[in-house]
Amino acid sequence: MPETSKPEIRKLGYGEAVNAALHRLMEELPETLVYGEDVGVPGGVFGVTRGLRKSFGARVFDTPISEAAILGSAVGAAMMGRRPIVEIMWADFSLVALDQIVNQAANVRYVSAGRLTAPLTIRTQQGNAPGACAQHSQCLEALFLHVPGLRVCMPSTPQDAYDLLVTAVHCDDPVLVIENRTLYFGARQEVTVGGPVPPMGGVRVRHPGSDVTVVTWGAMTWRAVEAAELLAGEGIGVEVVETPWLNPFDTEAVVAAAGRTRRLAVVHEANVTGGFGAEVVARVAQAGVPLLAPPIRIGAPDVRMPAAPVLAQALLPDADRIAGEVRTLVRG
Amino acid sequence: MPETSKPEIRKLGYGEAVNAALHRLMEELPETLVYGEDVGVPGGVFGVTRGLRKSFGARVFDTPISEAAILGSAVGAAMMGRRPIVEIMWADFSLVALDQIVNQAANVRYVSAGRLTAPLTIRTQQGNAPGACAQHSQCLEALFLHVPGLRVCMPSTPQDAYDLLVTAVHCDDPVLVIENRTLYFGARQEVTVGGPVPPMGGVRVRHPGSDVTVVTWGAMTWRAVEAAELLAGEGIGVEVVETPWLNPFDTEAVVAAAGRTRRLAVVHEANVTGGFGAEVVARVAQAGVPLLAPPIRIGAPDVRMPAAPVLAQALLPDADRIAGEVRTLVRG
Amino acid sequence: MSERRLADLLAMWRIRAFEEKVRDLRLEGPIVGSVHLCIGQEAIPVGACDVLEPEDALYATYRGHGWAIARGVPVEALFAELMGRATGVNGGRGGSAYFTAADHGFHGENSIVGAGAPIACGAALAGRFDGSDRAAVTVFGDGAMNQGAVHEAMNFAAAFDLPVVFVCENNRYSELTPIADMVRAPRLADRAAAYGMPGYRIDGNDAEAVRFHMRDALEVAREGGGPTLLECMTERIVGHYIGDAENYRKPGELDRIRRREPIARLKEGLLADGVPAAEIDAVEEKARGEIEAAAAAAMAAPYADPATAREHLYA
Amino acid sequence: MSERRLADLLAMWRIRAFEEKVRDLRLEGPIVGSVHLCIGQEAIPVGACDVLEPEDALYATYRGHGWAIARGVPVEALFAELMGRATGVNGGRGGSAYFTAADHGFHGENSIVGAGAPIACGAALAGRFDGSDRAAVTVFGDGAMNQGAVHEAMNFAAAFDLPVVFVCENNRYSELTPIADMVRAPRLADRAAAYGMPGYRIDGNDAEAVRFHMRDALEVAREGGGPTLLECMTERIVGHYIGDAENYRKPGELDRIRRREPIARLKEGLLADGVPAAEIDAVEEKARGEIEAAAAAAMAAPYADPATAREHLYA
Ligand SMILES: Cc1ncc(C[n+]2csc(CCOP(=O)(O)OP(=O)(O)O)c2C)c(N)n1
Ligand SMILES: Cc1ncc(C[n+]2csc(CCOP(=O)(O)OP(=O)(O)O)c2C)c(N)n1
Ligand SMILES: [Mg+2]
Ligand SMILES: [Mg+2]
Repeated sequence: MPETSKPEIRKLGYGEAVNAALHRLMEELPETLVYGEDVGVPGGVFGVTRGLRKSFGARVFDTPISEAAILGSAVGAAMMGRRPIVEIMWADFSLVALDQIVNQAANVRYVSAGRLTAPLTIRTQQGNAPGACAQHSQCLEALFLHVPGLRVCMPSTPQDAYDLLVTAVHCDDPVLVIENRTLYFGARQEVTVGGPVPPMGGVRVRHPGSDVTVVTWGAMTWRAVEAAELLAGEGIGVEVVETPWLNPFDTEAVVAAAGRTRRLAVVHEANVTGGFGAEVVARVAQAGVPLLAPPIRIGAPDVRMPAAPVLAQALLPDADRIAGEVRTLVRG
Repeated sequence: MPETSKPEIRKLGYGEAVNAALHRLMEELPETLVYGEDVGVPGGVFGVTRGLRKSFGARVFDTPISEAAILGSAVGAAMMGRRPIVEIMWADFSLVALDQIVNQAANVRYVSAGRLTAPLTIRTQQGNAPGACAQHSQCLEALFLHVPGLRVCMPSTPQDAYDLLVTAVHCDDPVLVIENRTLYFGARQEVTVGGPVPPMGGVRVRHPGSDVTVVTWGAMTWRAVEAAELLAGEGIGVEVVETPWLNPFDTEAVVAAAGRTRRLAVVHEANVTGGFGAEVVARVAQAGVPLLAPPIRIGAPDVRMPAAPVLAQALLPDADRIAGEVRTLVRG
Repeated sequence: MSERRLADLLAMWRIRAFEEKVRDLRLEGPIVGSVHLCIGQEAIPVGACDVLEPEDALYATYRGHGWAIARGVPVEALFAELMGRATGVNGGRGGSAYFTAADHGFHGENSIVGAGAPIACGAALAGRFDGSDRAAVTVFGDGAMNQGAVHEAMNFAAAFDLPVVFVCENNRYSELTPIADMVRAPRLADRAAAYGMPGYRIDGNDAEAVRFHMRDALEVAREGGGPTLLECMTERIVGHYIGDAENYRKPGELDRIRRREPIARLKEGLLADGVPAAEIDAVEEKARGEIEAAAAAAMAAPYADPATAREHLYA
Repeated sequence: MSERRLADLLAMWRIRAFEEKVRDLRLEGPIVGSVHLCIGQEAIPVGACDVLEPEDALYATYRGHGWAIARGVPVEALFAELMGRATGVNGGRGGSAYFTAADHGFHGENSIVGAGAPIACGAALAGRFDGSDRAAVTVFGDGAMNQGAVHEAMNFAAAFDLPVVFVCENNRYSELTPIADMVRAPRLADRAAAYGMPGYRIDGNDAEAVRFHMRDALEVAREGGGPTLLECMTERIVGHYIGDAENYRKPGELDRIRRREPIARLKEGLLADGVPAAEIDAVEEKARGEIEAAAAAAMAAPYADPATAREHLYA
């Protein structure tokens, strides 16, 4: 990581933290570009790229509704020494052009034996928000996590929204930063900006506890913490371990945590089958951690996401459901 | 399943069995259509659709190199009462148009609450063959297996190539049939054609044994059987359980098998992280099967696939590597 | 003549009153989530659907409320869908951006830009084999013209002479970005030539013009002449979605749009032709009455039952 | 004048001799897997690469051996790549369909139809910011014109005036299917108009014609005039891939192709201009000698080391 500006503490929401990171990156890395649909003049449909066009001119621009062109051009520009930061407005839309991520970006370094690289960052956001339809609600991290050659992270706090993006853009490989639109306008928090950021990887213990380990990521982190708080009142100690980096994944920390509490639940918003929760459970199982009870996975059931909030709520994990399943895991 | 023609036994290779199933389906279901790139007049780049155009005329046709149009039109035709059987020449190419499978086909029934359906069948093939490049070698089943609303199978024998396709096309939901091109020209075997076919789901025990259960699918089935034969010579009994249907997945049979041998290895050609092996391990762990040793997963390591056979061989699971890892699992 | 125009006026008012009510309900709470209104664009669905046959298939976008209404989907069921009621066209599963009502020849909205175009090709293809005389219509915006799937669909339809009408609602913006900045050749209808199919840029704020071109395109299509692209010039009077601050508007832009918008224009024309103002105003009143009643009925319906949320994934 | 044509002849022979040797090695065993030869299409890379600058970026397809050679990538390293040797341009990781050699301005083959087009746009975009005068060239077949990514790339390049030359090698077949059956308007160059960019259908079997149009397109591009589409008419004399039974050929088709193919045509022209037959034949001999030596050297190199197979996934 090159020289950084002086650290400073600011009160920022999640979306503002992303914006602050983008401003910093555009300043400290002249090879960065920011583009995507509506990210330039309008400043993004969630306002996250606001002000960048004004400050950085032609390095920030709007594109046609052409995800293959956005992603493909980012691969090409990255191969040529730029560091594009492109936005795919919803993770669901990446599916119209997944080829450029999987068959193109992820292959560049490996197939050229390191002679070419593709240091692009793809910012997107995902998940359900009340009223969103099935085509705007998916959590697709598991798809990307099966692709060697990509890095993937999912920040859940303003600080991580800032730090992870800085790390991602400095990374010399393609990185997918999956944000969550329900967090963009959350409460402002103190965020250290401008200084060095933590290295890629690692976990965040969001709630202490010694009876059970809950591994989670993304916006679900805060549902899990709520559940932990509920259960704390009942005398059940839930350790909530957030893994903001999913690739690289800190298997060691997760295995150690499960080994300490000897109970494991994995929580994610994505539907369970084939979700990354399976990978976490498999790694813990493979590590031979002696558990007191079989591990569980909590996620959306294997259905599509209905638009009606009353239906979606019946499917998405919330604090009550998490607490209920974790309680059963601990108490039997 | 409607009335079928009289069963008959024929000696068929895997590709020929697919062809026989297509002929049967075109005959018994007038609403079927077969199309895709080069599948009509040329009869397919692997010859699998040979003769269909001649026999069924306009119901079989070649298309532009437009995967979104192929898949999207299949969704539309299926919504309108046709039963399209479309080919995506390589699973890797589905990534240019995954939207039509995930955001479109998979949603039709659920979002319309059953008023519309999308009974299309997507035939594709995948995996590495000697010399194939990174863009023609991927095993992508895990991506599709994370998508509620799709059915997915991977036949490994001429009989299953026939049976599974018949079941897929009769199914009223979108089904992905993932074939394997290294099997197309394998030895001819006796195949029962024309009669009723087994229902969707289930497992095939390909090798008996009581020391360890190996769960596998696709072409890897035969590497696992080779390994089982090797280990049988050493006194290690390996039960090879193939799961040709991955959605629906016969969890019960797999859990029961793992419970019998109390050791589990999952073998697939796809890279390990985020592969469907994780799901299998997670389901067995979650079922609380008391294993004598931690379960293992055998697959390609998390890298891209190099073209040079000498490099690819170092990555792909083969009988020796499977036998080695399973031996260690059993003997410690 | 003025009878048809009064009918058009009523059809357009129905859509506009619906959309205005939807906006209120969205701002007041009963509707949640992202909603894209078609206020200002009503003449296109009204003109086009008038000449569709029941067996024709129609594929719209998230901005498709007007198309559903023009196709005859009961507005009560649409309101119910928007409010997550069991009586919604999709029982609450679709929401604003993903209506379907196949029993009314409305094969659905789609909230992936461009994705409906290849699907419409399939519906047209099916018509080749099922003995119907079906044509398929796919609707999308100006921005969608830059999406790969639309390109593939146009070539597919043209190469195979499929009876598809590609309706591009050019409202000059793709979300918040002017289409003029995203293409070099701003007359999108001219792209049809690339596929060897006819393309027309037409007045999308005139239901009669849309009706003529749609009828013509459908006739050609049904006779085996293949697809047509209709670029319908229009403008939305509202934001891209409810809540859009519309910072991208130039000074005076909305005033100009309001002068040209289809309902104002049609009313003016009717007045000029001597139709009494009271008669014209009664049309609006009638539509608003229907819409209010439908909204109230929808609101009284029970919510979708959460216990059913897992049903209908597979056969 | 005949000097340049003799140089073209040598450059074309180098490609053809390479491809013929590759075919032999594929049939004999040292090369495995799917291989797509460009025999018959040599004039396009030879004419085009002659006017490229070192900093220009070139993106080809699986049928890209000729482009790599014309760009100056050492043939020994290409043979080595095809035979999985450590000395291959990609150390054996790319294979026939996925060569890259960035140090020679060859940014790679691609075996996903159409995928190189948006990538080339990115290389051109990068040139806006790195102070270079870079243009980017993307090569693809007639069939690729129906792929969404190519459409998106053409619009992207045109909308942003990017210095990209889109080279369509129209060899009349997409794999085994005639392009004429897959489009309604068979002059693919005309599609350029859809994007507001110039498009030319040119003689792709004449290196001089390709050179002229490429130079012109590059000049316009570097002056900020944006992209050009060049539809280069050509034909392959061989199958789509080694092993293709070519059942789709019409009677006499290959004879006709052989009469028009670029090397035969150029030889004829040189003879007619009085260049001695011996001098012409010597060119072939020289090329074949080089190629044989390179193949032998490649064959003598060590295989890629399996112990390295996991390297270079991440930084
Ligand atoms: C593939 C895809 N990319 C991006 C989006 C986000 N998005 C939704 S509407 C829209 C603008 C569409 O503009 P246009 O096609 O002109 O239609 P309009 O909204 O103006 O009717 C965009 C970019 C999407 N839904 N799907
Ligand atoms: C997205 C995608 N679809 C299909 C294929 C399979 N495929 C490989 S080459 C080819 C034909 C391409 O034809 P054309 O573009 O004319 O190029 P040519 O081979 O004639 O040079 C096809 C369909 C692919 N590689 N990628
Ligand atoms: Mg628009
Ligand atoms: Mg071709």
